[in-house]
Amino acid sequence: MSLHVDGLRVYYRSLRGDVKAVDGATFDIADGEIMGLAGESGCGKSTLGKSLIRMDSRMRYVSGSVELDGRELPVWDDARMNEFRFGHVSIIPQYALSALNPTRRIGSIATDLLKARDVPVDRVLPELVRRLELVGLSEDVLHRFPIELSGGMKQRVVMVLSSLLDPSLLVADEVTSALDVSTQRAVAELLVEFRDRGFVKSMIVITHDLSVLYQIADSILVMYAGKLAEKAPADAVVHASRHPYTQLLISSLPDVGVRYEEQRLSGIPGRPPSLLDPPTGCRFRTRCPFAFDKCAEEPPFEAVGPAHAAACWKTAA
Amino acid sequence: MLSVDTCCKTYRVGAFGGGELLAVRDVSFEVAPGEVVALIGESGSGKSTIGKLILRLLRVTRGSIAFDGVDISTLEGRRLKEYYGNVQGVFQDPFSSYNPIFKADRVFTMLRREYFPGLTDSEWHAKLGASLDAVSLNPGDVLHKYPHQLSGGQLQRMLIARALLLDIKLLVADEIISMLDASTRIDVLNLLGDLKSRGLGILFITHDLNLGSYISDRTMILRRGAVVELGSTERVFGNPRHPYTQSLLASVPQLHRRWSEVAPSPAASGGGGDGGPLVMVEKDHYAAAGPATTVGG
Amino acid sequence: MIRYLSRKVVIYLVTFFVAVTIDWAIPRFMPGDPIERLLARMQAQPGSAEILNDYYTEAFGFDVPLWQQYLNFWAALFHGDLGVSIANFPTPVSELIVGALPYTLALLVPAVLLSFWAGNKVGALAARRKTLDNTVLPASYLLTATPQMWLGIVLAWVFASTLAWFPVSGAYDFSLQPAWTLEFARSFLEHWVLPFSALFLVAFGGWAIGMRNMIIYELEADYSNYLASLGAPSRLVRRYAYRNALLPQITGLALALGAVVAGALVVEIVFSYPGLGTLTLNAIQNRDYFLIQGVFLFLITGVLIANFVIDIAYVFIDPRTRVGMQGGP
Amino acid sequence: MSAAEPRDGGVVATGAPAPRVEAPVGAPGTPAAPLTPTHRSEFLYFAFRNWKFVAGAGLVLAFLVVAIVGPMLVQHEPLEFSGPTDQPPSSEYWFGTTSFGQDVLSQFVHGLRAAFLVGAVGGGIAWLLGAAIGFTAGYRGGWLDDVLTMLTNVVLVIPTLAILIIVAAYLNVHSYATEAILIGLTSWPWAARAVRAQTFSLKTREFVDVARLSGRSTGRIIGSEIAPNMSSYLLMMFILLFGGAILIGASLDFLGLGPAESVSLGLMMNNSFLASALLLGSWWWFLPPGLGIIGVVGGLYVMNVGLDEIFNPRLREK
Repeated sequence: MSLHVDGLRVYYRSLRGDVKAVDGATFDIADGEIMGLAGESGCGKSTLGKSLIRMDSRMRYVSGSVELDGRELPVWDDARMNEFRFGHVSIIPQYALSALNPTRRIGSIATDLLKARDVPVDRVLPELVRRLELVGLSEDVLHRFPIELSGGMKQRVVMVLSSLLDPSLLVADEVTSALDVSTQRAVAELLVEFRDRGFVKSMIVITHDLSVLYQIADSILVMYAGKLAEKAPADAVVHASRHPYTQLLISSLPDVGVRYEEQRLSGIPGRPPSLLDPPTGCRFRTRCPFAFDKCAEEPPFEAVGPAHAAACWKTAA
Repeated sequence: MLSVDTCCKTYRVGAFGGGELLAVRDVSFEVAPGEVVALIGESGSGKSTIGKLILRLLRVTRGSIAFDGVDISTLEGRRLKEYYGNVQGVFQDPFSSYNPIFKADRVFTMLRREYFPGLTDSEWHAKLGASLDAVSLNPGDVLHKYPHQLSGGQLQRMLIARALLLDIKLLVADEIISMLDASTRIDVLNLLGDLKSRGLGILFITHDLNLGSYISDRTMILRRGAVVELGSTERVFGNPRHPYTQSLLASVPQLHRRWSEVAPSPAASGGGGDGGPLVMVEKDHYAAAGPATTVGG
Repeated sequence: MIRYLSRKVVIYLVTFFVAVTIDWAIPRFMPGDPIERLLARMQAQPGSAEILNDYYTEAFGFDVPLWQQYLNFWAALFHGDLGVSIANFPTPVSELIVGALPYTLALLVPAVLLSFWAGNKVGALAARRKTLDNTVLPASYLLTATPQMWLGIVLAWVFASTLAWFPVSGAYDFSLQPAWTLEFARSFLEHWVLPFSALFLVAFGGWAIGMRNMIIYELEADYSNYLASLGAPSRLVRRYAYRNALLPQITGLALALGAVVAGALVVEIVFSYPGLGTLTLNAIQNRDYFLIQGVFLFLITGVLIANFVIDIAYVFIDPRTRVGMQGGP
Repeated sequence: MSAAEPRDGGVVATGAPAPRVEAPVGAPGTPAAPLTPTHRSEFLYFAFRNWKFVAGAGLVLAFLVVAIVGPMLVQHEPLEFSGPTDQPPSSEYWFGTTSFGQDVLSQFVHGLRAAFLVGAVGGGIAWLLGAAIGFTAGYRGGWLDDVLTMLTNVVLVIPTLAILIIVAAYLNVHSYATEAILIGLTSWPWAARAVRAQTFSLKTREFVDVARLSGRSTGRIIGSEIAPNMSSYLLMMFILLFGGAILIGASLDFLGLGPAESVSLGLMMNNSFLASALLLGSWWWFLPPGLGIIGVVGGLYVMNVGLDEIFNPRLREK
């Protein structure tokens, strides 16, 4: 029982035409697996995450299928998706710090939502209180307004609310990036605890910060310019990656103690291609040091090792 | 070169400015010529305020800031312009640092009109070309373009090039790479490293410990407006003495080490004294005195 | 919290003080002498002109030094003495105002409240239904651009003089006297409908437009998207968005009061409705300065009080302001 | 999302046109999308496809032409007793005549011209005051901001028509210029408050700091850095003030406080009312002035909405 995505294509309508944000994504997530979804800004990771729950007004489903626990998720049909939202698939949004209605108390937001989803409030409310205490918030939070809470507290309330009905897939979109280092570790470790306690069967953690994913994710999927570059267990991605983009990305991240004089790190020259009319073949071709004529043809995203897939002619050969 | 002496800054907050927020509390430090000092602190720690105070975008409530011995709060008009000839700033959001109405290279022409009115066109283009080259940007790619047609990395480097036009002595870099992608971030850092080796003093303000440690000679850790640890980067990162620094280092995600291998840090915000006086714990390494500060060897 | 309220009280006291000062200053600093213009209007014979002149100089208090006049003015104000009306001598101004007030309120209060309620409801609907958006909205723009007095004239022409469904002027049949009888009430309502609808329609347009834009803005907000992502039915999302969109409308209500009051004045004149409007028009025509100033002061105080009440009520309705004051964590 | 999506500015929850004469509801918070050249070509592309903008602008232009050309073409002077009384519209008198035998068409076109004058001067003064006070209070901050905000709140709360009635009664307004100046002096507060809010948000933008670091003076910074970013909003604000001034002017004239010796739409309404035209059923006398005002002011408001949608695509998608 798990998530299976096959050839998913989701484009964005913009003033100058369709931005091909997710251009054919195929991957699986096993039960209990926390998959990190990493990539630089504009690579389509957020679009991929959001499309599994709710397409906002400018997103357009093109093709592909999504299967969750054996049942097909009608991602293209906003109305039919409602049945799956909150119960089976849920999201901690990128804008979590402003996701709560500023003029309502936290408690009434929760009860309104539960009643509207005709969930028995009296059965679920004690569980909500228990989970709030679990994440370090007292029951009194229910009587407070969002403006009275700090960033970290709001983040935790949204995490608890989104996962309240034990969805089998939880998408956490940039949960740590708006927080300070200290609260960042606490919140990230809470995600793992939610999985360990079975509140959530499987999880997609979207972030541009690979070092956070290395701490909490079982596997990491790296995206580049709307395409999947590589998916592998966290250790393999960091220490034994098979895709040039991932390797360059990892090598450009300084750790504490790395000094400019001793070890000169290098970035990746150039810029990601525009997704309005993306180039044919491998999209990293223009910036890749190993590029050769075969790269003019788009490399398939296929297995290159145990639970390790990559889209590059070099590794596949 | 730059010396900050027990500086304080309070903001008026609340309805009708009743309440007061103490953003910076008795901060003192120096920046020697050609030295890179990293100013590290979480949001709300007052690090940006210190940057703005040095750039005279804000006025000090108490204490003083001196550049080459001259108290900058007294500078007005022409002398302030001279000061800006020696000290310049680059800010966090590349897209907010450019007026979206105009082309990106207007930041250069603005400078030319104020500082180099006498220069002929050819002399100006030569000078501009040199500073763009210093930041490894090719004029053809970046001139006569609108901000949204350029990448964050290019825009930030143009701002640095702008500062170099004035052959400044001190650059205040306030979170200049936190909005950039990892791949382009490191190039800008390396650029700062090159400039340092050519004698430019840099005050590198960031919340990211990894970046701070990469290029700085000395590091200062800030918490709620007060300095909790100050010293050479190796010592502060290698042998942190203040509990707040220790908890930061424990919780910052690293690629070579998992959190599970490190004892969970005490709740960082609560731990440690609150801005006690700085005490020398070892050569060129100071920490705010407090119950949990390990002063010993 | 208390500091916020006291600050509000200070602002309103200052505003009242400034308004009274303006009211006091205008006759004394305007070019030309009001008394001469007054006497000219009365074509008084030379003999009686001096007597009248002395009387009015004393009545205006021009004979004492300026600051003395100012203090007398305030002293009189506190005794509720707004001076004596020149045209309908010797009835005091305050009596005339109290007589006219109920009629103005009978028009104004329902017009303001009903137009606010209906305008916001229709505006919210228009944000949802394209058909409504393309019919009611453009109509609202034209409505809000319509001078109220003109709409009053057109309504009177169509419904009163041509179709004769409603009487043309006055607040009740000439044969009747104001009394709590059913007959008087019926006649009062008949006279009330046209002026009320003139005021109602114009104000309605404004609220509908404001709400339509506000609610679209709120429906795009993060909290609406989050609710929708958790599968909340659009009923709940819209209820939250409507409530939050209503808040700026309430501040808008306070600001628009002055305009609606002005509208009521002119509409009353069209229907010669015996409210403050007609009183003001007569005062202007007769150069009855005390009456004009009295009505002006009354309007200002009324609008100030209404604004103050709305401001205070707003603090309780919108938690963000209340919490903002304590500075939150 | 990706670079293809231009990073334009925030959302303008522009207060829709003034519900009545005073302040529009919900004065705007964040600045409208700034107008850069690539946006300018885009602006033209969208402007002429937005029917509200085209309809509104067309209507206003039509009335403007009538206001300019009309008085030259009309044979009779507006107040001249030139023909038979109470004539319905005929080939000779297109708009018919009043009960004093005056040519309604001539009164209408002269009244329209007066309306545009009052709108331009009154709206213009209010716009200048609003922008100046808004920029100074927003940019300067500190005690100056408190004083100006206090002044704005005071004038905002006082019903300005009541003041105008008193001032006009005493001053015995002689010309449209004085009436327009009076209107301008009393209808600027909501504009000042909106400009102040936007200046506050723009002031914290980093390009202002970069300008200060380049040694630019405060005035230059407001002029060349902050104001251009609000150009779209400042334009819309002027349109609202222009319409508002016309409406206030009409009310004043209707109360008989406008200049007596010439004619205005408000005065036409007043004269037709005093002559109980509605009872006599001479609709051709009192309908045109109202329709004229609705046409001009309504056209301005609809044009303004079109502009709002062009500058701020979020409202357009609905």
